[in-house]
Amino acid sequence: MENTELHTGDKSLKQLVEKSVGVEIQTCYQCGKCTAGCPLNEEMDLMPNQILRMLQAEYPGYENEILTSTSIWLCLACDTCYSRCPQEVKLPHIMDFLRQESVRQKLVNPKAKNILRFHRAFLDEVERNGKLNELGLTIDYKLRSMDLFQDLQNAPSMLLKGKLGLIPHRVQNPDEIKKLFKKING
Amino acid sequence: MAEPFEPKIVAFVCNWCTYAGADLAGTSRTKYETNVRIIRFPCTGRIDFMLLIKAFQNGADGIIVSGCHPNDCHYTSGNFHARRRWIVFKSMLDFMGFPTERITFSWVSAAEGKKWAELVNETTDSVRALGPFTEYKNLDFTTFNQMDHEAIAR
Amino acid sequence: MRIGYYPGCSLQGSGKEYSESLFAVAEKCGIVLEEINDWNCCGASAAHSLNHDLSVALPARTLALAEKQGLEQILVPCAACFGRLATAQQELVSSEPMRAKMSDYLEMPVKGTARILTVFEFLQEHIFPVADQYIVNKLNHKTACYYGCLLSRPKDLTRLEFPEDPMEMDAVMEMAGATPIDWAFKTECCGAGLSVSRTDIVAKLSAKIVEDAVSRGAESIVVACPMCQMNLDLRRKEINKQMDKGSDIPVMFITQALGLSMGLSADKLGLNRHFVSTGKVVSCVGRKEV
Amino acid sequence: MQDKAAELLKNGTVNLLIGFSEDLGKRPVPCFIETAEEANILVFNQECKNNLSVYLHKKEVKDAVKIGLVSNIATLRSVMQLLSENQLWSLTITYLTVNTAGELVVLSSAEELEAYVQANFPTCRAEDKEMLDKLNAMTRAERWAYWKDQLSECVKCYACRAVCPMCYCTVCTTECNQPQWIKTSAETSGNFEYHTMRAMHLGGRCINCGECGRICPAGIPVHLLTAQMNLEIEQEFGGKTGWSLKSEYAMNSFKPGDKENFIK
Amino acid sequence: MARIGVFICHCGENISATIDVEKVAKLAGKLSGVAYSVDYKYMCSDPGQTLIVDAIKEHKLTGIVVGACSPRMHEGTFRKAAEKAGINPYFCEMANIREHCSWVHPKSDETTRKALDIVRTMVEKVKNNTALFPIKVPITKTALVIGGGIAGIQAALDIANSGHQVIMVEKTPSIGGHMSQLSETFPTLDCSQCILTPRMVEVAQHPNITLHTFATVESVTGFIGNFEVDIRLKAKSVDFEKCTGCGSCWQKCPSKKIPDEFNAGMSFRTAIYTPFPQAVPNKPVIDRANCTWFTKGGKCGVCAKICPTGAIDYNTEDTILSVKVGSIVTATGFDIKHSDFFPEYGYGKHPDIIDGLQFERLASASGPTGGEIRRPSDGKEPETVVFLACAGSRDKAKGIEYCSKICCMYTAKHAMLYKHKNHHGKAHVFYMDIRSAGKSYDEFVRRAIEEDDVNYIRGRVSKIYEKNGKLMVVGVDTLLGAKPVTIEADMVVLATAVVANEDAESVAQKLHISYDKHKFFAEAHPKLKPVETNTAGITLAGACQSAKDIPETVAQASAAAAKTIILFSGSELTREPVVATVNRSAAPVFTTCTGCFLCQEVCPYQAIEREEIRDRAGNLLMNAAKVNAGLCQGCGTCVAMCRNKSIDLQGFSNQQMLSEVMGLLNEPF
Repeated sequence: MENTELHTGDKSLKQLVEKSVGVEIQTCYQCGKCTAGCPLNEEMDLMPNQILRMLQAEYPGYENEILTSTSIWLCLACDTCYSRCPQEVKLPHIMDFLRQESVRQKLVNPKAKNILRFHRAFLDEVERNGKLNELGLTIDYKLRSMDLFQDLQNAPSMLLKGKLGLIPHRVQNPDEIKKLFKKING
Repeated sequence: MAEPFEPKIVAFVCNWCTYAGADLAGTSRTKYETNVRIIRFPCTGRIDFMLLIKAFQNGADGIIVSGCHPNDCHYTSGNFHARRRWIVFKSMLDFMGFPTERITFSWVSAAEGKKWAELVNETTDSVRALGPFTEYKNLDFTTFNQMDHEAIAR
Repeated sequence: MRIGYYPGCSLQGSGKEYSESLFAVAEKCGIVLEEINDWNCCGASAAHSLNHDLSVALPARTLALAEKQGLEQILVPCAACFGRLATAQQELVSSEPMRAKMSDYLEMPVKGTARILTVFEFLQEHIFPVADQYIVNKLNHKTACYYGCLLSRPKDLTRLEFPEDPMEMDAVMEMAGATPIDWAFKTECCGAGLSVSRTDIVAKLSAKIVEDAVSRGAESIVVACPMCQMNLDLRRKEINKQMDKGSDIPVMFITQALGLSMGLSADKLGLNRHFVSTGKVVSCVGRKEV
Repeated sequence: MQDKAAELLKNGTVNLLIGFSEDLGKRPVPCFIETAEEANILVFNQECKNNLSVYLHKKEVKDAVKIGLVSNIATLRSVMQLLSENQLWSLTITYLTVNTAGELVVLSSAEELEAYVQANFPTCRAEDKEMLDKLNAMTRAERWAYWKDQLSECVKCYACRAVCPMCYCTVCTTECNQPQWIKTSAETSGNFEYHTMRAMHLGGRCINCGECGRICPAGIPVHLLTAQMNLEIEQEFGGKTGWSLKSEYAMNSFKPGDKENFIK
Repeated sequence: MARIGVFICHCGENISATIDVEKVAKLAGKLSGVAYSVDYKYMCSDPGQTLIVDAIKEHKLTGIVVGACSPRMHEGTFRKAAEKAGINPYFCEMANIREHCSWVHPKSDETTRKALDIVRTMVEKVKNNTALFPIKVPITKTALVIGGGIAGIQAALDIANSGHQVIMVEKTPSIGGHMSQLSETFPTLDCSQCILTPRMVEVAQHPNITLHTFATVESVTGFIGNFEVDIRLKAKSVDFEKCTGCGSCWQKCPSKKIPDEFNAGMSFRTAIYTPFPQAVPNKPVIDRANCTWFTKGGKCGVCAKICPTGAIDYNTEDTILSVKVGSIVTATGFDIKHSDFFPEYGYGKHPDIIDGLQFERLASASGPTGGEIRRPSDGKEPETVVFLACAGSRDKAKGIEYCSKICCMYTAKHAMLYKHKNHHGKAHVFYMDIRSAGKSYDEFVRRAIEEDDVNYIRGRVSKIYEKNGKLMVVGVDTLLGAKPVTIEADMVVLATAVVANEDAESVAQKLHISYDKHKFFAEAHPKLKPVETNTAGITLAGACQSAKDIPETVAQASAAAAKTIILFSGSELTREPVVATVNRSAAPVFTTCTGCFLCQEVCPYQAIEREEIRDRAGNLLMNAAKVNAGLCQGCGTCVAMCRNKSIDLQGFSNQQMLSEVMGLLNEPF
């Protein structure tokens, strides 16, 4: 991963974010507009502006707190915060980075595991076929998350409505995609 | 019985910032090297590069050029024009192989008496280390060969 | 001018009716869409959540293929796919190193210069000019045009004039004879990204949207994003639980609505694929002014 | 070209035409033509290197008012620079040149001139570039030695000044004697100050025609000094000499963000 | 042959303690051109000065060098002495051997040698000095005040009361500016119009003030003391001589649906109108863009029929009035950034989301609601009002990056006024920081919070939308751990940003004054010349320079007036003769200037002009640069620019500077 070589140990999380995402964390002046507009603010354990504030502070203790938060996983990258930010801080990109960082440091919050599982299942599906097959994905995900019945009841009706194909779509040469994944994941 | 080399340093300064800064150094009795001689200009924008050459030609070993910090110019933009002139002049001399480290450019405000003293000391030290500016003085002897030199010496 | 077409995965699955209706409308207006050969998944939120390079590489492959195919413009109807492709494109165009890196990953050159059309731009540029000669019905009813996030933001990608209060879909619906309402949740996020993994949250978010639309007298919600559609349609049971009194307001794709006004048949437009019946809207075809 | 020149002279568009004529096997030399009949002595070829614009400052030429100027691109470029410096205002000039395709081009207005020059803008001459790189690769001491050696040959004949279209000052600094800025005698130190002064005055104005270097009887590549200055200035502040009709002189403008890493 | 006198001062012990002053004086006496040299305990003392005066007379000295303190200290003193002795004061130079030598070096030969060097340098300079005479510029003792807001009014009155003539130009039909639109003013809550209107009347009636309303500045030429200004008097279509201001015309005018600028668009006015009841002058003009007579080609004409004095004249045209003035006070004021640029606040679509100026009108007794706070949409009394500070300010993404300075205060005032008028209402304020630095300003804000129970919420608002007749204000409380809060409001007031007038740029260009990237006019020096511009004779007053509140504006206006009065205090403007000059000589040379005018660009003061030199027959011989001594400030940047030394700087001439360098480095002994 491109981000890994950035980890020369002593760098603070803030510096890492700034280097790899190319945003100036210091430009945030804590008006809180991002939080105010965030569709998920009620669900989050750390508010977007708090995350920025903690990054600004550069206390090692905070960094753990950020990377173990559920907020970073709840962020939907809907860009509401960014499009309204008076200082044009690219929060969604920062969140992306924090997610990847949290995975890398194995700090993913248990409550967020399902979200991570879903993403993984999704990518595996893509890695397998180059395209996504919702049925495959749902089943795969269900197996990972071990809650087999939520949603599966939808599957039959979806099948009926022709929304789930049983025969998975594929790119002509799935190995090409596999190779791509291998290259990128090193 | 040669006494240690003491460089001659000429300072071209603007009236409003650096000259006043040097005054402040005086009123606050900040001690510094005696090697520097100040020439006062209304503004760094007035400082003609020819004067620097003339100074070297007449035996200066080092030169300080100093004025107001950017945006503080008494005439709003004189120092900006000066800065551009120095950029070009310096690279020009550089290209001709001139030892540009003998010229120190600086901003010293009317409040920076201390900075002025330090500037003078640093410059004096560095020029002292460089030794007398013989390269320039020797220019005119290029037509003679070493023997003639000795001849002249005798 | 040739128009490339990138369906994306969901338009082959849960969003089938979107592509069906899109093609139906295009065909009616005599427009040919050229699918990109051997396109692949854009990686969606999973990729950019877990691996930045991957989130660029996957769309980059599709873009490279499009270039190979000599397509100078590509229609990407799915909002999510559009977001990913456009973002990747931005990175490719703005950074030579990134282009080099990707060409190396993909083992084929990629410039990322093709123009990527949103479904709105497609409708405006290719359907609008010819539409009125095909529109036969008036969909006389109040409708709430729901844009969601990825088609409105960020402005520099979606190129909307008023990202906080877009009017592109409203214009289409007016053309189709419906009356778009002015409402507050046009561009709020429905949470589709978490549709499967955190259905609870998604229901809450979607509920707010449906509630506002209904409370302002909307009889249908029109969308241009398969995620939104699936959420508001498939998840309606959960959504209704979140509202004091549930609603059976149908959620249609903009292309389906347009198709109806062009007199195309309900099943050609895939209207039967919905979980919440679209009968209401179908029935208001040609109804008197509201 | 001969016909065109004759025509211009005949119909009175031009009173005096400055061009090149054959000089028995040697490089073509400048010539001044006042009647259509003489037009047949005109030549124009690769060997016509002289920058004839320098003559535009001469009184005799100024008196003729309506001038025809046979020009290579360098000449045109220097005219551009001169116009941007509010010179030549009393003249109406018709330019005769030959484009890369080998066709005769006649430019009769400043606007046409600007368009043509910008379309055919020359790059730094290869041989100069080569020489500059060589010098810049040297150590400072080596450069010092190089120029010391070169400038010691200068006899202050001021040919470089005479041939330069940009040196149009009625009184040059070298002639100012109150105070005497430049030593009149030709010692190397005086030569050094003269050439530094010259380069400083021409940097950002010189159009790199190389005439000064070509003309120097002592064979000193003085044109390299201005060429180098131009490169530096162009890199540092942008703007091209002889590119536009309005003044873009780098030395009388500034940006608040100009570099100052060299200032203490 | 120069006969220079050298006078070395001991300055008590200050110099003599470290410098062998006798030696310096002795050696200085040996320098070529030095006819007399002496040292003395206190040169600046009366006996010291007498010593100098006598020496000059006795030894027929042509110039003097005083080796003492910094010229910044006593140059003036000794120049006067020289003058007293009958030589031109500019033949006196100071050798700074105290600040630059005795005070900064230990007692040593080296220090003494340096002192001698300094003296010698100045001797060399003074040898090359020339007689200079202060520059006299005649002054037209009339001031032009551009803008009739409180800044212009204050400046005009101050200047006029000092006995000088003032011409005031105001672009709208009445003076008064933004202040006349305000309800009450912070921090005292006294009624804006009550304190302003008397001043407006005073302006109108002042014998020394000529008022031109409905007029703009067309062009400005000349320089300090001698400006020539063209003023465009816009066609009023009403003859003010005849008009009595009875008002029957605007009562009868049929086009009544024109948004009223004075009420910030919350009410309507007629096509023939006075902006507001207390307008000065209180006579109407016709707004031709909206008048049926002009739009529908000669239809209507009611006002002409109705006018008892026959003052209406549809055929009047713009006229240009040329005036000569000595100084110009720029008081063109500001504008506010209207709320329609804020997407997330509905692009200003909702009638009950208003800006600060609109609220002022709502709260004003002369406003559309007679001072009752009623919301525009349905005229109901709002029960909950939300005020948004920084609505556009400090928002580089959509608004402007700077702080508008006055919003914190007027928002507190608005909240207070609302509470005073609607006791049961609730007022909330969303803010980022409270900036209330000013005399009893913070107390004012505290009062709003403590006494009037205004709820201050620290955080920004992300979105405002309408839901069942309520405005949902979606914000956050960052002091509650970033808790999202949504307030159901009946009215929202945006403290929109203060911005420069849209015509600011063109005004600046007409006046040749510089402006910053936000189009606010630039002062000559941020600290020491906050009122002057870098064009001598033009001063700034009020918000045209940057966002300001009333006290600041008035203070600056008086300062600008003071600058003007100082300028007018003498019959001529006397300036130090340290100015640049372009050499001139007899025909056929005329000057060595080649007329390349590359110097023009570097002059910060537009002091370099183009002179056309012609022969008797009037044929243009050459163009040459010419320095306008009235504008030149003597920085000398042009001198260093000039390739062939055709421009020189008096007092710091090439000859002088070079002689200094030579003299400094060539030690005779």
